Amino acid sequence: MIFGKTKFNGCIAFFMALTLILAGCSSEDGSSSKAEASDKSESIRVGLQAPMTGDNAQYGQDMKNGVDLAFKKINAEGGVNGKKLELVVGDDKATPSEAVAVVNKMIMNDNVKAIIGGYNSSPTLAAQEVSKNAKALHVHMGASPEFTTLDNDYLYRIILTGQVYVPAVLKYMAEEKGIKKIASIYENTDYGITMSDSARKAAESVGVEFIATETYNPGDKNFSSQLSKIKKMKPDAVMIVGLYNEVALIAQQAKQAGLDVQFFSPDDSMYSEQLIELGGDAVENHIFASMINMEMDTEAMNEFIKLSEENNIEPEANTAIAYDAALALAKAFEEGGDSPEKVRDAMAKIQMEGTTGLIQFDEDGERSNAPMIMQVKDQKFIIIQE
Amino acid sequence: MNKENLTDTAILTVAGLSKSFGGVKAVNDLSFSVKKNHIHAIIGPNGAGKSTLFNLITGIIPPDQGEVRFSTTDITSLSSDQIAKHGVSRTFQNIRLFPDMTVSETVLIGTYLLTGAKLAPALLRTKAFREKEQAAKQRVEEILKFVGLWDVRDEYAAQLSYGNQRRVEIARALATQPQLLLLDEPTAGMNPKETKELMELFTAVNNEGITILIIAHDMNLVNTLSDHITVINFGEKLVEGTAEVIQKHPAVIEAYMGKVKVDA
Amino acid sequence: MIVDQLINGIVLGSVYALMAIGYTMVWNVLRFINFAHGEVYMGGAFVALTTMYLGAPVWLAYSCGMLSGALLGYLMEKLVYKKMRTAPKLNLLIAAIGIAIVLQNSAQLIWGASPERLASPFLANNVNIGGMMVNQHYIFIIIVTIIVMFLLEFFMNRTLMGKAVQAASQNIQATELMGINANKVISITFAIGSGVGALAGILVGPVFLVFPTMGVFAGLKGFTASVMGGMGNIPGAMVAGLMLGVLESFAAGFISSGYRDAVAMVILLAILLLRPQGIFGKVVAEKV
Amino acid sequence: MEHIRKLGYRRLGLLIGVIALLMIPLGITNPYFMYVINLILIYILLVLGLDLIVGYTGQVSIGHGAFFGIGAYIAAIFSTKLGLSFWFTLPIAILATAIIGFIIGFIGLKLIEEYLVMATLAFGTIIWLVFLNWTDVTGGPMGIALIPSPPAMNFGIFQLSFTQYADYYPLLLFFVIVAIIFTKLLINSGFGRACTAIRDDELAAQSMGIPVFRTKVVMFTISAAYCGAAGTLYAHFIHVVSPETFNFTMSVTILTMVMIGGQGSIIGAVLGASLLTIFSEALRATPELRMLIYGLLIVIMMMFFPRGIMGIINYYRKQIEKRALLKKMKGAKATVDVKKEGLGYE
Amino acid sequence: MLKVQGLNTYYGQVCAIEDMNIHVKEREAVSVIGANGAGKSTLLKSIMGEVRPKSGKITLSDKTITNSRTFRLVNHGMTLVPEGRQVFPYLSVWDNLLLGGYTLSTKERLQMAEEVSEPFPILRDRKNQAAGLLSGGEQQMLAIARAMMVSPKLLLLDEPSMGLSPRLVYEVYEKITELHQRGTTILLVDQNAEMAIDFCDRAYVLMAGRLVGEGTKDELKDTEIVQKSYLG
Repeated sequence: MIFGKTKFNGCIAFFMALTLILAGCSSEDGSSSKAEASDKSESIRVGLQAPMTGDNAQYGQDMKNGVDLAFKKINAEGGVNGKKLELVVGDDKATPSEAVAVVNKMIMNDNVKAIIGGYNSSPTLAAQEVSKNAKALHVHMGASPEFTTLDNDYLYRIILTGQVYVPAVLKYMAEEKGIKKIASIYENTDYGITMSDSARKAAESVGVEFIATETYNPGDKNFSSQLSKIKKMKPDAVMIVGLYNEVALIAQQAKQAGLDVQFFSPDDSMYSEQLIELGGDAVENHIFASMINMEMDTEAMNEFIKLSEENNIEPEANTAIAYDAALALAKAFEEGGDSPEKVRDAMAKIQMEGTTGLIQFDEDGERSNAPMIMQVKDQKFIIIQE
Repeated sequence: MNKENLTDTAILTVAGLSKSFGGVKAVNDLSFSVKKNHIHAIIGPNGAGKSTLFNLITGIIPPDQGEVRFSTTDITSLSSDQIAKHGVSRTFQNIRLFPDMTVSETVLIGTYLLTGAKLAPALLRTKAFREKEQAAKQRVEEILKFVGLWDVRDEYAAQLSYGNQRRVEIARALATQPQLLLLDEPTAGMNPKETKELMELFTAVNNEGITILIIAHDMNLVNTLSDHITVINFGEKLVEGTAEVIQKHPAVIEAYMGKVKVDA
Repeated sequence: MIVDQLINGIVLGSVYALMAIGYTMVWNVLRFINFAHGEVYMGGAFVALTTMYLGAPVWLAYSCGMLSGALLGYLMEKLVYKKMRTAPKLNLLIAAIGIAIVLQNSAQLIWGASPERLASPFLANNVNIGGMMVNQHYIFIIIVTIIVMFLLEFFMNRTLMGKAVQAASQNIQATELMGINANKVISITFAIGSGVGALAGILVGPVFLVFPTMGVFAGLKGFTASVMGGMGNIPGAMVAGLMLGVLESFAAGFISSGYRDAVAMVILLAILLLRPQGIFGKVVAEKV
Repeated sequence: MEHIRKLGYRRLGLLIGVIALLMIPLGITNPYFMYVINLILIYILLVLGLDLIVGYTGQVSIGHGAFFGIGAYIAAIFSTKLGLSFWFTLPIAILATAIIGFIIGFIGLKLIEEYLVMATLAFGTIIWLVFLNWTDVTGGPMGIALIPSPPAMNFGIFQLSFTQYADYYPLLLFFVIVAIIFTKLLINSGFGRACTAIRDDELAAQSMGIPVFRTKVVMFTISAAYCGAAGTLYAHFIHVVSPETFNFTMSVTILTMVMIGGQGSIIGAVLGASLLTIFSEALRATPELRMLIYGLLIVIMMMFFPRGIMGIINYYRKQIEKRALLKKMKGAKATVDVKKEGLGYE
Repeated sequence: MLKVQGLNTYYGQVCAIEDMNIHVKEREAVSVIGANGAGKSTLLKSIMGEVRPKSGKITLSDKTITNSRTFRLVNHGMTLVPEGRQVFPYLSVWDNLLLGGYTLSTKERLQMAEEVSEPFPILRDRKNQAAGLLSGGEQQMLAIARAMMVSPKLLLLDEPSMGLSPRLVYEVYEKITELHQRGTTILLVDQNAEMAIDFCDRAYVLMAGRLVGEGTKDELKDTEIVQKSYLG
């Protein structure tokens, strides 16, 4: 008989065996990581928490490309204090629970010292607790504003918040385009809700009115019902809060449904060649606020473009932003050395030029650059207001 | 055993029972009654509606019309588990055993009505529960010894010989402590030796005070065992009576042997 | 608004109908739910996309997509399901789900996760129908669906091959006794059903984009529609698909867009409980 | 006498086993492994629960992820919005999932085979959509974060403060052991036997006086309650719940664990949950290939080992037993051909 | 024409047929009789390739056909009218017939359908009715006619009298006799021993999976073994 008389005994036997195996692995791993820490020679591991599979996979891929470029550049220049940077990729599938699982694994098992990501707000919110307990820097691209209330000194946001983007774009719409009645359609996530709430707050001060608000769930591809409802309200403009796939689709379907008004978005989530490729004519004239301009002639941007051409990578906005995050992180490590606290302090005081302009954080870990207003014209992104 | 004193009351009464499938009448206005402690046989050609009749009696399919009474209770519209509760148990034409169970486990299922299925006592393992379990195991042992399967109690029921599989089925049915046992072609596919042994078993069961309603093809079996015979064909009752009456009845010969050869 | 939603619903419904017809064909012969059908829908669309990238004209790309969908279904049957004829339904179900996972992730490896738009010669134009502007591609979808339905209906009920398919669904052994190679019949039916599924994906590609996970919900909906229409009933699947599409659009338009998908599931539950033979199915009493 | 001694040894063995299991955290220094083991324990609860209905009663459900979710969401809502502690959310969640399980079972279990599959699928999807869209209560796609840990426990010698994964382990282990004992008691009672009879032959079971529908519904209810308990543990362990966790994929994952471990077996449940969790965690290193390999594994298991790992083990066990028997009989003609029995359904 | 040598067939562990040896000569009518469960149907299913025999050899016109797929055998000119008729209940009577001639060309098929339905006027009357709605006897006629579509050299019949009234049994046997007289070789299995023996040239008696008797019609008619087998 392979197992004991009772099934319970069998269970115990199996579990013991399992433990022995895991204990074996863990002691091995534990010792090697300890050795690594004391040795100071090998490398610094950084984790990327981003959606690598599922509906959001391309955003994760963009981010990975950006971080890869940055690490390549730094490692080619000799690394951080002589140590190479090493990327560990963790797929959070854009869901909070997977994010927790994967950040757990990266920090506890793969021994990463900092996390870049996530892309989406909710997974980041869930995962930051893990990194906070482990005192690992967490530089994310989520949009949710609640992060400032978390009391997490290790959490930094490389992008702007909705509270910066939204008033800027609404002001432009009201002042330059004379828009009065706005309908909005937003993704029913932390990101969408935050943007939408900010927009409603900002609306009064700039004298516009939201006459219809529709939502959709992440992954939806059919917006015809929402658009029909919006069409009935006859708005002057429609605000689309979403990622580029959805923005392109919504614009397309709006055109098919005969809804022909000015479209705009609060932030640069859709700033990607992909938007134009998918949206075609439908996204022409689309307006949005952005913190980055891929055509900008700055040293950092030129270097980034050169690097991405060398590595045969599409220079996307998300790629550039993730690239910035990685560079900032490397700088913090360079100044902070081995102590997590020192690295954190270095990050708090950081001042450097990135593709997104001056990278610096306030005491909440937020950036405070002024956004520009961009528009799609002739299948190209152009700046219409600095 | 003195049967005559006990046979006055009908234990099962079927009145005007009808059932059709897609326009074909499987059982048509059938009436008969089974007397207590009898061995009552039902014979008829293949497809005459005998198995359908059993399914109607045990509530597996609902009748279109008619009534089934068990002693004095109307069991027509009851579900088969409720009918079993009243004391009617059965075996199936194609032996239906539980494929993953040993002989004693299978028979233990039959004691369900004895042990009940109260959850709380089972989880707390109360004294009453353990006593009941003990009683059930006792009963299984008795039955297995009675039908002669005690030696193979730990073997998988489905791996036994055909004859023993049938015994398991009968043992399982007996474990429910039935008053009426319905046997659907219990000797089909058996060799003469197995048939003979099973016949002995039926007599023994009957001697325990259990009424038996049996479907059979084997005229030898029917003639030796049964106190009363009902012949059906096309779902209708053709004749009924004792073995002697039936054997000589021209309608039976026609229906059963398939050809009018009364003169011969 | 009502007319808007109605048109949305009919377009959506046509696609569901095509999916449902595919499911129904498979159900017809094997009586099991091919959970990987949604992935055939996705695969067909991707192949059409690739063929178009390689410079093939639209009609050729669409046909290639359909054929590869059919091939995918055929291979699925040949390599997995055929080996599992005697297996319990539950094992078959899980295997189908496994295949779906494999196909979805292979697609991501091959084509990447980013959604792509399939080109359509009709997408750019709107047609004026009684004052309503309707996109030409939508009309194309509806026409193709109707044609496919009639073709399959003709195949199933007017050709001997179709009769053989029906026979195989009723009794495989007796079908072999007719000198019919039942395995071949099943394979062909599987291929046809899958081809129709791929066609649905191709038609949807220009509107809702092509991406690896596109088949998941479409599969569920098509499957719901096929249950609604009565499993195995082709015109039933067609009508049920359209009904489902319209009901969903109305629910999304007048109740809440978030619960759009719940409508299909509630309908599915209601049908299963109240009319498991489907709206258009007939109850046939069989001898127990 | 011998019997009693045997029993005594068995008890002693169990005691040592449990103590040894409790020592596991001391042997594992990597908290991630502790995390994985805890996850396995939660999955074992789920698989045990689903196995009650799939393995022991023969009814298929691909909606059990929803019960898991209901348990988790109830824990999340009651603890974050009302401030109830784990020890209050647990009974509430168990009760609530049991009630919902009862209702669903009552509605759905009249259906058979593939129709039941579809119905549970529909139910699971509806519940998932409710999680996703009832934003006021469930937080919509964002889910609910910052779910508190269970209150610290003090046992004199050692404390469980629930700040580390190792602290959760004894708690989760306790529930798994309770669940295993509960399952054993359940399946070794008249009720459990009735369920197995229903699984093997519904008609025959009914003819034995077993109320088939009622038995199925009760078992479904208990099965849902297991998942509810697992959900509560999950919510307080991971500290965040979101709808995607409890969608169709989760239902399929649990069912796959049941199938791969081997239906109707407690060891099978433990094996299925452990191996699949470890497998999927191990594959995290290759996110792109992870699900692909996972899917392939499922297909191959279902095609070639339809009775799961327990099927393989039982096969070899039987073979060993038979060989022993043959040796005993020495020269006597072998009555059963081992190969004939195969690994699977034939 | 047909030869079965040393055939053993098992259902799992249960032996259904043990060491069976039978043969059928050209233009002969052979019956196999025996009680329920004696292995008669299994014998036919083994010959027809529906059940895989464990060992043994089956030859048809000197060609080995053991383990051949059913549909191939049909194309070799042997077909079976299965137990319980097994018409396709949801297809029309005429479709059932046409399917019987699946391997023929369209023209031949229609011609054959007319031809085989000639002796069965009822089938023509109910051409468009679903076959499941026919009565048992009519279904039996349909099943036989359907099998005749391919003009088989050897026709196997499994329990053609099952569930039929005596008059219908008579009719069915009349039709079979007619087919035989037209030159079809027939191997028939029936519980109704009397009819089966009356009809055949030669018969085999089966009991519990074994061959227990063999002989011509007259030899067998009054033997005890036959009396026994048809009475139980």
